[in-house]
Amino acid sequence: MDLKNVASLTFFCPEIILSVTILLIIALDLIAQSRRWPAALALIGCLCSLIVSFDLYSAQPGLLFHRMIVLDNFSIFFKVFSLSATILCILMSIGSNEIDKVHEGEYYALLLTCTLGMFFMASSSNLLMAYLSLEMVSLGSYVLTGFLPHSRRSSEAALKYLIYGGVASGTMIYGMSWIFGMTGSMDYAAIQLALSQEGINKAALFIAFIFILAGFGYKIVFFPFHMWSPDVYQGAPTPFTAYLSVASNTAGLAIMIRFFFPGMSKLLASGDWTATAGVEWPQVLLALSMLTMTIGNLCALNQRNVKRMLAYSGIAHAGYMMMGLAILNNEGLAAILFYAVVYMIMNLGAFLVVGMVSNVTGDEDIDDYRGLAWRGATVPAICLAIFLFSLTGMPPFAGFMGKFFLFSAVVKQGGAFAVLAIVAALNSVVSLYYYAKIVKTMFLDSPLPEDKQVTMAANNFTLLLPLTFLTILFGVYFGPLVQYTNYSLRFFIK
Amino acid sequence: MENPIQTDFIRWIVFLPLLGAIVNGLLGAKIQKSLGKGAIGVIACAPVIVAFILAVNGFLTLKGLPPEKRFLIDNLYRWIDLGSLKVDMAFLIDPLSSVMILVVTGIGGLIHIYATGYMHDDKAFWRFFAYLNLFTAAMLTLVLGDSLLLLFVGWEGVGLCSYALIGFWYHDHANARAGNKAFIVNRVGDFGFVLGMFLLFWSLDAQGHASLTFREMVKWAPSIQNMSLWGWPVVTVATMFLFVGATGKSAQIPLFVWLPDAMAGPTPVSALIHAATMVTAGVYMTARMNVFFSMAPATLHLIAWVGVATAVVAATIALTQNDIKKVLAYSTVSQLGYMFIGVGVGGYAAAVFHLMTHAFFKACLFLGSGSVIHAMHHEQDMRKMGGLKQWMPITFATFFISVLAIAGFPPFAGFFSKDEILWLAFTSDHGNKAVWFFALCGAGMTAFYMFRQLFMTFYGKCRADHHTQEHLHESPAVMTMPLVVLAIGAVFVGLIGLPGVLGGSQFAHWLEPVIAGHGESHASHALEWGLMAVSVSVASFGVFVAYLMYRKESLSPDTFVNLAGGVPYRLFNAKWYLDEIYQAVLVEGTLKLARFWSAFDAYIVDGIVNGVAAVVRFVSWLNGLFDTYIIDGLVNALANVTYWAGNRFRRLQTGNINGYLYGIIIAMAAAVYVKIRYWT
Amino acid sequence: MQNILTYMTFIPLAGAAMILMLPNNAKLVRWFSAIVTVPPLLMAVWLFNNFDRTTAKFQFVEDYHWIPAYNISYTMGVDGLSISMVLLTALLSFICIFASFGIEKAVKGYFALFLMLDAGMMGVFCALDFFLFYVFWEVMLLPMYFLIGIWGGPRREYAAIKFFLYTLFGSVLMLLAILALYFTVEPHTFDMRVMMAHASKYSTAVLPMWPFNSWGWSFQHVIWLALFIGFAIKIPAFPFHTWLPDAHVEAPTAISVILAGVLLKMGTYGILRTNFPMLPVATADMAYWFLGALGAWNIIYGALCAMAQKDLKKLVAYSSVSHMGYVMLGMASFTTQGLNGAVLQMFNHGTITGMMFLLVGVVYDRAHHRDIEGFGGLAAIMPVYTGITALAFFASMGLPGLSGFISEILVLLGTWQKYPVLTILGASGVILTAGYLLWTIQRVYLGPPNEKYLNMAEINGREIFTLVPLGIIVIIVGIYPGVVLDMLRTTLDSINAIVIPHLHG
Amino acid sequence: MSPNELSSYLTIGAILFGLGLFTVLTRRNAISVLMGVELILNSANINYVAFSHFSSGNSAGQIYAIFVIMLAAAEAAVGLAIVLAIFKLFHTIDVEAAETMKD
Repeated sequence: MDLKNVASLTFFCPEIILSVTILLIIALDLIAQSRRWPAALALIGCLCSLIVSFDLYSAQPGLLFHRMIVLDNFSIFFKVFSLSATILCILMSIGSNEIDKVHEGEYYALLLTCTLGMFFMASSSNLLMAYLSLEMVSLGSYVLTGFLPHSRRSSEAALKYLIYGGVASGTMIYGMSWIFGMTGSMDYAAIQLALSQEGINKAALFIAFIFILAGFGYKIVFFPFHMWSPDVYQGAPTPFTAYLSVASNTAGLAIMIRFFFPGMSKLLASGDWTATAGVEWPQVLLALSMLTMTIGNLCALNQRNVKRMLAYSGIAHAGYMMMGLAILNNEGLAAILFYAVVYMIMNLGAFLVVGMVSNVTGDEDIDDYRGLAWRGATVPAICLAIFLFSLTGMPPFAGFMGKFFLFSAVVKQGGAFAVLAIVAALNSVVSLYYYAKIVKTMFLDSPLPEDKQVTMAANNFTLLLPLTFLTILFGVYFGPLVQYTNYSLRFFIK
Repeated sequence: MENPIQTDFIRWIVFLPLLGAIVNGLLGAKIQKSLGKGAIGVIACAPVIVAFILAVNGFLTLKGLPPEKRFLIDNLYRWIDLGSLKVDMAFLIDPLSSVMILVVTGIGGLIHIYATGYMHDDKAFWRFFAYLNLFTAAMLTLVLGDSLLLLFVGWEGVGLCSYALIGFWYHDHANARAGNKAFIVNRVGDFGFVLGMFLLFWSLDAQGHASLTFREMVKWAPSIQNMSLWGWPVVTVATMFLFVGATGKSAQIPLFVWLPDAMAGPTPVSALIHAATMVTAGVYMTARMNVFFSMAPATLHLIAWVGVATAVVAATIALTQNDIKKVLAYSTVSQLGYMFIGVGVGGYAAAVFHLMTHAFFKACLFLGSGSVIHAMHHEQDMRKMGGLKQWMPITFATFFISVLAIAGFPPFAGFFSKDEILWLAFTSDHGNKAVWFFALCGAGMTAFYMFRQLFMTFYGKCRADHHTQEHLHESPAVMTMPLVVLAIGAVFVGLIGLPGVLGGSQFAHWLEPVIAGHGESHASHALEWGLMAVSVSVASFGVFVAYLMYRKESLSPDTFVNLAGGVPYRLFNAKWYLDEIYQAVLVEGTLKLARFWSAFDAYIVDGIVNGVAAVVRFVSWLNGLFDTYIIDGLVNALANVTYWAGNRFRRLQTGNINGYLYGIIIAMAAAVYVKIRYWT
Repeated sequence: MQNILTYMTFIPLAGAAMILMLPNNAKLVRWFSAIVTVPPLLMAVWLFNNFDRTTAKFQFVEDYHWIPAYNISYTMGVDGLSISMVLLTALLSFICIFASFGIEKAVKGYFALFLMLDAGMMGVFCALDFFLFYVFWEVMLLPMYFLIGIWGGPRREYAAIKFFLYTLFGSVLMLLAILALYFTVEPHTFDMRVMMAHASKYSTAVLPMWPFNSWGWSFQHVIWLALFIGFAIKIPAFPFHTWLPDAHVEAPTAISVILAGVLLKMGTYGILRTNFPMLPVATADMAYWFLGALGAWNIIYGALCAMAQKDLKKLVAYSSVSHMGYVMLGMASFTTQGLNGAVLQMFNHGTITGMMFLLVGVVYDRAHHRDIEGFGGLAAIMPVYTGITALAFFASMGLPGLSGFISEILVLLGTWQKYPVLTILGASGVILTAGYLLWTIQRVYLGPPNEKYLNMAEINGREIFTLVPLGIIVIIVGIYPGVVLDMLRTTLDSINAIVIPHLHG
Repeated sequence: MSPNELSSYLTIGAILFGLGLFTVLTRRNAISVLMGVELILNSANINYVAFSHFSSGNSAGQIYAIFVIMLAAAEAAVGLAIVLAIFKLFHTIDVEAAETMKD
């Protein structure tokens, strides 16, 4: 299936619905200034889009809009994923004090724009589309990061994000221009074909690859392109930080998988992949993945700001997920998808509690968590502990299964990859230290007299408990999710 | 060998005292409160007396059987069944154990009765008898057990009870320490014992005859004759290990140091455990394993010399002691030395015979001393006694008889048994003249210090303070009756083991099914008479010297004290400084080692763990600075270069965000460099 | 009784969930938890009666698909090796609930976590699927962390996180090893029974890379070591033991009992369950140094460290290090006596050390310190207490008639055949053990009564109730060890038979 | 269609890219930094157009360049808005001033 513009629209419904929602919000925002309806509208739009996305599974996979966009299970998975993350983020935003202060119509419109961009990121099959989608998400993100009025941290974060993102994406398109020059094409399939021909300047190709990595790297947040993230995570509004930490970097992984797998490696008849000769991208990613998880974890150890700690932990998790890419097998990719889902659940859960606490204390310092369990927030404390242990990778929580699949994919590859597995395993031990530090502060420390009682709004519980439940559920009954991720791992390549 | 005869009464010999121990141990406090101490005494003594009757029954049953069938067994159940290791919970009466149980229950029973009088004023009366009964049960297990492992059970059990009884008056730390010392020193011996047991078991196993049952082990002993370990014959190594066990339990050099301290316990305990029964367990064990020991001449040689050394060293120490019980304690060590001389020269029967006679007279001596101590209000220093015979005639008489027995004057028991050992040392294949000579010297010293004790305690003027003198009295009948019985034994029991010239030993003959044909010698009668005369005259000489010093007081002890600059005296009096050496080297050494390793654990091992954590945290701290300072610093340096290149001498301009961007550039450059340098 | 093992595992878990719903009434919660531990205990008794002692096969097996895509299944079952541990777990959990009645802080949380811990422990011993095993193994950590961290002593946070990090370090290595094993067998499976049957598939060819080629190590050896480190931390084997003294000292009494009584056993259990039958070649090669020599060193090292301790609980903790050394030593012997003795020692150590920790708890509850030098003469003040203590201490010392004797003598006997020198070292530990325990008795219980504690209350009925069952077991096993050995023998002999052909010389 | 011509365009592109990087790295005025980003984007544009003209034979590169120009404008808009906010809060647009968050 290789469709022209108009014919493509049939398979473009989720995007169309989102676009309409965005426009509606903007338009209505001009007319009616109210507090609640933009969120509701955004929610409805996302839900509709979600339902329609599932409908696409019945469609035949193919390329849309003159091979700009690919429709396959992989892209549908990311549509569903991004929408789920967005929905959870909207629900979080509703309960957040920070978002109350901002102009809600714009906030939700921009949020949905980012989501729309992520749709394209996961389904682009063309360098141009890749760049456009990346920028679409980035531009929205810059604005949303700096969205808190009168917050120095927020504006500062936005500026850093903007400059960093600008340079990174500029570097990326510069690299892309070389790819284009060498292959004469923007289309992934054509690039792959051209690269496997003789006469390609491998050194130039490698340099181009490194340049492109900068753009992806800053989106996924891996070393050495991670430096913006702690500042941005700390400065951005918490619900958006949560969104950024799960949706944005996973979308980055999606675009990277698209680029490297159908674009820069070949699918063998056996179902395994082999990297295009001359560009040692698996080795580079291998090294980066180890460095990323190590540096992320090490930096997180001494953090006293919980959001910043979670930012570094997010870097480490990006490192874990990159393992799945670097080992170049389908188990690894499936593990990434699985990990992305459970990471979304547990990380959003963690940010949700962080948001709840900062609603009361106005800050995210670890001291604000002192004896949290004993000052009226026992259930959120337990939930946060579960999320954190899940992030560590302890059974019976979902995070364990995520790590389990990643590790098993690595171990299956065997040989020198054992080193990668050991590094990753030791990293999860290190990560326990800082996660447990929060748990320790919440449970083992006694609250001081000046610590405020933390009471939670009921609507927060309606989000918190399901997330906790899912974290446990996917830890003990993950079969369907595994099946779903395996099912989603079908690329349309032509 | 025929199968032993199955019976089911032997178990009760063990169980009855055990029952007494359990009843008194769990309910004793209540019984004592409600029914009085008499009830406790009955509960404690009755099982032992009944056990004695059963033991006699066993003895008579054996006697009614032809010698080769003299094995009664009582098999309760299979205790351990693992692979080739099959051990039954089974009790065995054969000629050897029949002698032992008669001694244990007989003398033990008398001591129980005696103790009801001796301990009458103690509040923890019930506890004492619970321990004492438990001890009896353990000792009976030791001698009745039909396998080496069961023997070891009793072996450890008596050690435990000995510990408990030495530290019976635990309010005083010294007593508790003495108990500890006894236990731990014994553990050192046990360590050797188990290794010997393992070695024998696996050697037999290698020959396909794995067993720990005595009868089986003895049967297959020849099969391991030619095996070797570490360049030694297996039997030699194994018997050496076993002998290490014996040195612990039977207080031989180098492990005898605990026994004198063990006198901290109540005197009946000293009599029962530290004279008559437990300390002789080592002798019993070697006799039990005599087949193996006989296969290991090197071990026997060692045993003989250790025995001699112990006999002489302990005797020299005994010469100088003033504590009435300490003298007896060292005398016990010395006498145990004689028993091991007997073993060492291959005279197992003689050793067991001496064990038995010694049980009588030494128990009598201890109980006599207990009677004295009782009368003297727990005064034990002989220098504060004297002339006691006028107040305590029965005690004196029995004590005197026992002293004659231990000094080796015919026709008292000690004469026959000790002389048998000396005779064997002189004549047997394993013996030699040097051993005999030193043993003879020891015998002379024995006579001296025993009479010294007798004179200091019962003769002369009473040196006790006025108050004590007023209350001096003969002990009650419950205490003197056992003394009389034991004294009678000390007189006559020797007659069952007459020397060859007088018709040969009934006793050795009785033991023959177990200890067959060892230690016999075929020297002339004239030599035998001659040696008897020598030993009696040496003993007489010892008595004469003691008489001169402590009765007539015409010869001052100081003559000897100052001999050779007083060095020997000080050496003897300080127990050859062995306690001090052990304390300094072994105890302190172990403690130092413990403290060292503990510190090692706390600082090094744990330090490494914490160190790893610290390093990780340090690295992370560095990393935290990484973003702020390192990258920045690097960046600043790089910026300098950039500026210099652009001829722009300005102040450094890089801010944080610029630094981040440098990260990108550096990383990409590095990747490209690596690629070009290493991959192509 | 179908699915009895599942019931034993999940009844406590269900109980934990129900406790959270109970009203906040301490008394109610305590008794409810006590009642929850009764059914598993009764089932354990039932298992004991119905266990077939003549076969080495797994019994009461439950096998359900869990994640078919990865061949992960929910498989439970017991054999002679695990049954003793299951019994021990059920018993100690029951007892420790009563030992925890003194807990005042956050009672609901404590008992809920305790029951979760109970479920995790039971699961570890019943699981036959390696994945399931790992899940239970890790599940135990969380409640343990909180139980030490919230209800522990002054340095509880340090102890809890140390315990947690240590164990996690071991278990991630174990996870990697499990995965490596999983991918080696075709079709991939986590079923331990299949893995054991495929033991020969695990390569024994020397790995070509440094440093393994210089050591002659194969895939089996590397995996063996990875698993071993995971288990050795739990045992705890030198030098991975340093979490233990801290954890014990800080943990509340009942948790110390569980820690020493059950958790430590998991290390040796795991080695016997996985290393031995799955990696027999490596086991044969590595046993001498990693089990035998290390075990002997553990015995002596633990005993010496115990001797130098000033804290009563720390002393008992180090005595655990020493006693677990016997288990390792026995395992290394590959004789039926040594192996059976080792597992019997696991059981005995659980009961004896359990008693010892309970006893330390008794005196700590009254004096609020555990300084050995700070007592003295307790025998006169608390005679019953001292009597029970003596029983426990003497059992720990290995005195005959008590259970410790049988296992120690079996271990040493079994080891002698293979390693006389190690046996001599191990047996010398017996002397040291007597040394530090007697010295402790002397300092704490004997001597003139301490004026400060003249009015100290005698041990009460509840405390006696927690101690007596253990004491009875200690005596019964000492007199009739067959009660445990009969269950072990067949299984252990079959495990041993897997390794023996690979032993050299 | 001589390759020399192509390479001269590429050289210009590379120089421009270097200048852009140099600018973002050394300037501390936020506006200047943003201009550096624009330079980087435009260096890519030159490449695209040159490649499109000389080697690919289709107009994809030129289209790409147009999109980049458009996005550069959008980015500039967003960037200037943020810089404005920074100026309001910090009263300076020096990027070094905005350093309240670090480890």
